[in-house]
Amino acid sequence: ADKIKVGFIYLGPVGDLGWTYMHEVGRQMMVKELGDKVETTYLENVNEGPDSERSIVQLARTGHDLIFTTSFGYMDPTLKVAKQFPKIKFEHATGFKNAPNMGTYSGRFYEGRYIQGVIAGKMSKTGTLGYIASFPIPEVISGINATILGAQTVNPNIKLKIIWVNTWFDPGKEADAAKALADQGVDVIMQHTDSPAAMQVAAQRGIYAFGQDSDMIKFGPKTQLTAIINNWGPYYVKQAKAALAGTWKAEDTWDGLKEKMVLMAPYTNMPDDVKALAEKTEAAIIAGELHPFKCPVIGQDGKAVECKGGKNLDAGQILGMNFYVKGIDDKIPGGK
Amino acid sequence: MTDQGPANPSARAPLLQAIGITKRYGTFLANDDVSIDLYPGEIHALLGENGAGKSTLVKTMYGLIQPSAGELRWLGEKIELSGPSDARARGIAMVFQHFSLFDNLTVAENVALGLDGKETFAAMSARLAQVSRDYGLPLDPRREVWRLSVGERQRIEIVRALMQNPKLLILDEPTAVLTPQEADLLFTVLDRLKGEGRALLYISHKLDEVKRLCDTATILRGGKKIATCNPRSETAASMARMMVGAEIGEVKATTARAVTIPRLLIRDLSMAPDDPHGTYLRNISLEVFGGEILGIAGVAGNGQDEFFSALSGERLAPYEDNVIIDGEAAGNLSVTQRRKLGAAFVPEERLGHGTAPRMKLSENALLTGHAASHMVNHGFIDRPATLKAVDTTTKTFDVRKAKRDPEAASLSGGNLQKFIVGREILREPGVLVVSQPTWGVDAGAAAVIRQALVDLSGRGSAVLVISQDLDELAEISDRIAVMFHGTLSEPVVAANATREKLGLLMGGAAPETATVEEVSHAAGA
Amino acid sequence: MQLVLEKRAERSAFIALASPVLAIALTLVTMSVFFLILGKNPVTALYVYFIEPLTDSYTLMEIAVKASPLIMIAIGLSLCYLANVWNIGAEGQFLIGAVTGSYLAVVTNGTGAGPWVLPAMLVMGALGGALWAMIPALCKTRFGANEILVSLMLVYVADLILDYLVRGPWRDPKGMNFPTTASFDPVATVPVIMDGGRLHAGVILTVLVVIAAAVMLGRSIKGFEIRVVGAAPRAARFAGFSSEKLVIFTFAVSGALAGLAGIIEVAGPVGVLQPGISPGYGFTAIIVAFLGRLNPVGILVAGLFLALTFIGGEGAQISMKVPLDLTKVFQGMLLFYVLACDSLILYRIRLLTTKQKAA
Amino acid sequence: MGLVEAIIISIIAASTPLLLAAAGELIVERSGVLNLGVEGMMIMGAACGFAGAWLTGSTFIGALFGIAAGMALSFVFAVLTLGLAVNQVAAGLALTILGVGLSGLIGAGFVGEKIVPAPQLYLPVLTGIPLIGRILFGQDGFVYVSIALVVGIWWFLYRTRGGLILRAVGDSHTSAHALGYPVLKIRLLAVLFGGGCAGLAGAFLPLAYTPFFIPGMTAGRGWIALALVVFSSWLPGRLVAGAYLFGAVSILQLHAQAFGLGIPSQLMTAMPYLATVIVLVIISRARGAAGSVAPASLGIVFVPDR
Ligand SMILES: Nc1ncnc2c1ncn2[C@@H]1O[C@H](COP(=O)(O)OP(=O)(O)OP(=O)(O)O)[C@@H](O)[C@H]1O
Ligand SMILES: Nc1ncnc2c1ncn2[C@@H]1O[C@H](COP(=O)(O)OP(=O)(O)OP(=O)(O)O)[C@@H](O)[C@H]1O
Ligand SMILES: [Mg+2]
Ligand SMILES: [Mg+2]
Repeated sequence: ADKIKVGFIYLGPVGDLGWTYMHEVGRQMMVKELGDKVETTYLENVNEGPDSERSIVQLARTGHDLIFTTSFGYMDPTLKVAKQFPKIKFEHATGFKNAPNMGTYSGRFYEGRYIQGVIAGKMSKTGTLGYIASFPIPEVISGINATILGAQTVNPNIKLKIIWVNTWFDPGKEADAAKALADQGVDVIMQHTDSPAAMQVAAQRGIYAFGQDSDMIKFGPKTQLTAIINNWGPYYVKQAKAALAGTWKAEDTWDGLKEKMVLMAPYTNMPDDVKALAEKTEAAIIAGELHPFKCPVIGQDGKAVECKGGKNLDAGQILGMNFYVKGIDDKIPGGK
Repeated sequence: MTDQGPANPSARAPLLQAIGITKRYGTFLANDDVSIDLYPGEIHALLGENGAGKSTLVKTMYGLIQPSAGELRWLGEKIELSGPSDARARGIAMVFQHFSLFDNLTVAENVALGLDGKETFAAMSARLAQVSRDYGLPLDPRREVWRLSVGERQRIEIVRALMQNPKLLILDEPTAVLTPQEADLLFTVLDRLKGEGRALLYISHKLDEVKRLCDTATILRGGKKIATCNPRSETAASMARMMVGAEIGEVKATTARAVTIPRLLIRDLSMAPDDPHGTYLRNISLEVFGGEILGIAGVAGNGQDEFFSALSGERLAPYEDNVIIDGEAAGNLSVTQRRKLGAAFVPEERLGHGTAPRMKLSENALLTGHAASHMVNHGFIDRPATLKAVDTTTKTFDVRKAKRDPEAASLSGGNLQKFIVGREILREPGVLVVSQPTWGVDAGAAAVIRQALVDLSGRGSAVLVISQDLDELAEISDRIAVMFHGTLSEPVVAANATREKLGLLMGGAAPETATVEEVSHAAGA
Repeated sequence: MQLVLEKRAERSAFIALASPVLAIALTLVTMSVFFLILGKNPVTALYVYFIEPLTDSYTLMEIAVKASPLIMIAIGLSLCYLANVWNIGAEGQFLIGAVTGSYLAVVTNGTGAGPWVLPAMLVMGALGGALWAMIPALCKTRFGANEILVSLMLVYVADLILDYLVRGPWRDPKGMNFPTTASFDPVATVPVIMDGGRLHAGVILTVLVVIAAAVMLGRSIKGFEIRVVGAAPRAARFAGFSSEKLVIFTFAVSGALAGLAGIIEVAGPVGVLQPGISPGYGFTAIIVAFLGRLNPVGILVAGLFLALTFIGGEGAQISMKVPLDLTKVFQGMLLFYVLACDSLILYRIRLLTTKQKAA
Repeated sequence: MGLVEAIIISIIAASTPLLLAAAGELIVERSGVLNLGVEGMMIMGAACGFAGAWLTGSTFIGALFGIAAGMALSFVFAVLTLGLAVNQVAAGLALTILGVGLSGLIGAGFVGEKIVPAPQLYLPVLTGIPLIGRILFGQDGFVYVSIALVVGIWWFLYRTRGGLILRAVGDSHTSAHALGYPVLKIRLLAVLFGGGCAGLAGAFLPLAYTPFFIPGMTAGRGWIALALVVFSSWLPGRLVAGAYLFGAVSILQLHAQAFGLGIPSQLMTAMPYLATVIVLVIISRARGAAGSVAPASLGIVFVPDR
């Protein structure tokens, strides 16, 4: 084909500054790179319940050749629609079900978390890090674990205070959580929620923070140490090109720093030795020399977790992670 | 009472003249070319049936509504009132038919709201104390209105009007809620105001009161002015004729009024009110016989409402034998069950209690008819049956309305009352409890209703009439008891019950000892 | 100049019919103005919003699927509102119904249970919704607590209960620990009744509910009771109707219908219990109830119409690239116009100039 | 800065938007009008407030924009409910939908932009006082405005004739009308005032709390404000207590988590809502004997006779 239509289903508004926003940035990159060859459409604020299936069908029925559904909750509907429209190509982000015409893609964000852990462990004077967590799903839990594992490499006694805010997005509440952490003596804040609110609180308090989803340096020029950037653009370009060339295949893509689906924002506001250490860690991960979940991974009970991946935990263990590692003095909400 | 005869109007200049006042609501003329002159030092009565346009006319004079045509002249000069405060600024004060008070505010705050706020609150409070002392209308300025009796509330309205030092005072049915003694007290005040050279405009349905008090009377019928006359040279009957436009029949006692067995029994009923402003009922016992009408007199707010709802079953009595209907212990039965026993009830409030105002008459027939008639089959409504009930009531009780099945609110007060009373009487109840059957109803309609009650009792039913209108009770009751502060006096045979005697009982005093002043004070407390 | 309302002696039957037409016309005009400002052709835009979805069977079915829960919830709410009971927590009742109904689907998952599961789920869903609605109802009747606020607060609580369950105890063991139950078995799924779309048996239930409500309100003594209690509470008490019992009754019915809608939605179009199963149905249904003037047939029409605007709004996002927020603005506006025009049923409007005012 | 002091400062900040919006709604409801559209007016205040501050670079002008936006939206509500006697519950809900949609449209262009947050007061000596210094003398303007607003409202309601008239209108619109008070005009002013307060409350979020704009950033605070008005039984003093209590519960639950108390986070998040329900029940019950304290005309449409 010399021209394709590409559709996107977004969970939030395009202006959420977080998850959806970064997919939107990726879409725009695709438009820029491929110009006339693609026509793109998005549906925003699509609820993960009953509406998503229809929205996907609507895109399928209006001549879209390639459809990206960008939230975990769209998994089953995407699968269902993919079966109905075997000629159309579907890509579902962060899920685990696939079909001949439905691939999945996600980022190995825990790699970035690990680096953040290393940096935080170095930068924290109080030895206590703060973590603003959204919902206790595996991705968030693996992020927490990667963080503390990274931090433990530079400070074995590092402590982590976790606050679950039960929202991806409520700037006020995120800010409140950041304040609570800061008030309790945390001097580096990391977050797995979407808004830059925590960054701004950290800036006011003169402590450090990491950006989430995108580079948030604008909101904390003296505060941001680095940020994990969800860099979907290259992937979107690649898949669209494949669709144009007729070479598209349903695959399960789980890319990290190496493939640049996860990017680290510039390392800022830290001494050179820390910066060097961070860069070294990043390079090691990219080179495959270092894996954040290298066996043995010790659970909270002090016993090593079964090592299904040989040297590391395997993909299933990471994608379905449901335990804290040793060093975290807390319980997973709702966990047993 | 003053001995001074009616002033000669032509000798002095009128204070306020209404000339050709017309007020149109849609296509309906509430006032139709009405003219009236009010003179200083004179009490002018405004008479007419319900809906004749009395309140409409005085609201126009108070600037509350704007006339569609016609003009007002103040001391001969044309004026346009932009609103009540404009009227107040000129010296016009008004006591409303339906209280214009604020229940959750204090007496002083209520009074302040009726003034124009040119003085400080403290100065106003001081003057309030002064005025109420001067005119013998005691009030506690710090109490909230909801704690007060109806009489006291009326007092606030009057004191508030007096504090404006008005040149013209308009009173819209001020005595409807007062005991005879309280009313006498008010008349003294009014005479004094007249003596001070103020003009008074006085609306009342009680013609003997008007004859006693007023110098001039203007009579409205259907929005039009019928006549201006001197009430002292008219009889109550002649004025009533002018108001209604026809002779009013005397209520005829039915011959077969054989008093039989007690059909409604109340035994030692004591009950707490369900709202904090209510009255406790204390040890009420009463027998109402088949074939008799028993009247319950008393000033509003002495427990009549609570008594009515205990009888109707809107509130359940503490014990099942507190209320016995035709031999069945009904104290714990619901309204519907009591209706099924053959009881019927007519509450005081026509709109919102006796009927749902925005519903059709047929639906309002169903309101009480669903219990014990054939309007409901297996939970479903029989529409034709409800319509038939409306038609029968309309015919039997001469209910006048624009179409077959209009909304209740569109009927005039008197016609709606005829409908409600008729709705219940046509069910031929063995026991009928009716509260204020002719409250604010014009003479013609009142006569129809009273006759129907007498006829019902003549057919052997027990009828309990709760009323504030002593004349009404005297006219139709066989026995009368008085309700005061939640207790009920021993019934006396109507023929032996003088106004004086009942009045004292209504004030809560033993008839031999109390003086009029003490009684009216007690009634307000 | 001043706007003055005059009460009509009787409600105007003509305006009752004309008002929705007028309201929709005004909305269309306003929308056109918006589109002109945005530089889009208003005719095309209105076509995309209101006509296009009606031209094909898939979108027609989707309109029914989308409207179905809205209508079912709104019917229940209309009973409340007619009785002057202000349940605005249908969203929470919807969620709890989904939760209690899903319980059976979760415990029978993969056990090969028989076809009794779905009917039992529907019953459990309705019961769950009704019980959840009992909280504000009892708080009101027992303590006099304002039901608007209690029912609203419970929406957040219901949301968190659902959240807790699907992230904890009910999480699909094979689901990589994602916050969702296992996909429901076929015996726990509302069947689709037409090929090529999602039109499911729940839609039939909704139609039955509409018919039942219309019969009840129009013909039965219970419906009369509801209307009297709402229109004239004292008269209702005098008629022997207990407003307290009616608070319980209307909350129970509306909670049950919301709960039923919830479990149908989960067992039907969604197929699993997970967070985010409701795109605000409970709140949108309030609007449907008012748009439909608290009348069952009106609600049916209003629900379908609102569903049309949702689906048309999606169409507009796809083919005209207008933002979703615009659809919300239109919905808010539509409701305003309908409410405003409806006030003409009871009132006549006159404009007074300053001069007339004085006269 | 000690932990207690820090927590108090966070609580004050978290409570301020609630207090601002609720104070306005208190006046609205005192006049007898129930405007459920607070959330919609707040989010409009947030969008327009941010737009104003971003365009002019001034927090103050931003706040004015927010106030104006809230008022504009409340004016629409007033036209419907006062001018056309429309059901207030329905109109309020519609207002919220409209506000959310409009704010999304208006705010779309400002997402990702950044402004300088509202400055905090700094008085050389006073702010430095240990413990109370920052709490009393180190807040941003919104906090002081919110306190002044409630004090002003108290003074207005109970010490001025205007306040007396407002209470009277809410108590009985028929009586107020009979005495010649322009009921609808007074209510219009009250509704506009409430709209302005809600707009200001909304503007507080992007101007002071989290200095950027995102659609939907009010995240349900308007509904909480409504609950607070009832919670306070329409008394300004209790409103302050209620707002701070609510702020305290939501902040303290975060601290409890950070201390690792191990309570389910869903339960923690549900706490403020459950607390509101419980308090509502308690006050309604206590009030039972003394009669309702709600303005007697609340939510009832009024159409004056002329
Ligand atoms: N706002 C209104 N709209 C329509 N009709 C009205 C309005 N106000 C009064 N009316 C009608 O005008 C007529 C005159 O009413 P008004 O209150 O003046 O009577 P009234 O003589 O004071 O009667 P009552 O003795 O019952 O107090 C009545 O038929 C009434 O229904
Ligand atoms: N000028 C005024 N006009 C009308 N009402 C007023 C005026 N000033 C105050 N009020 C109202 O009167 C009430 C009491 O006011 P204020 O506190 O001044 O009275 P007070 O007699 O001095 O009482 P206290 O002794 O308790 O202070 C309040 O409800 C207030 O709203
Ligand atoms: Mg009158
Ligand atoms: Mg004082």
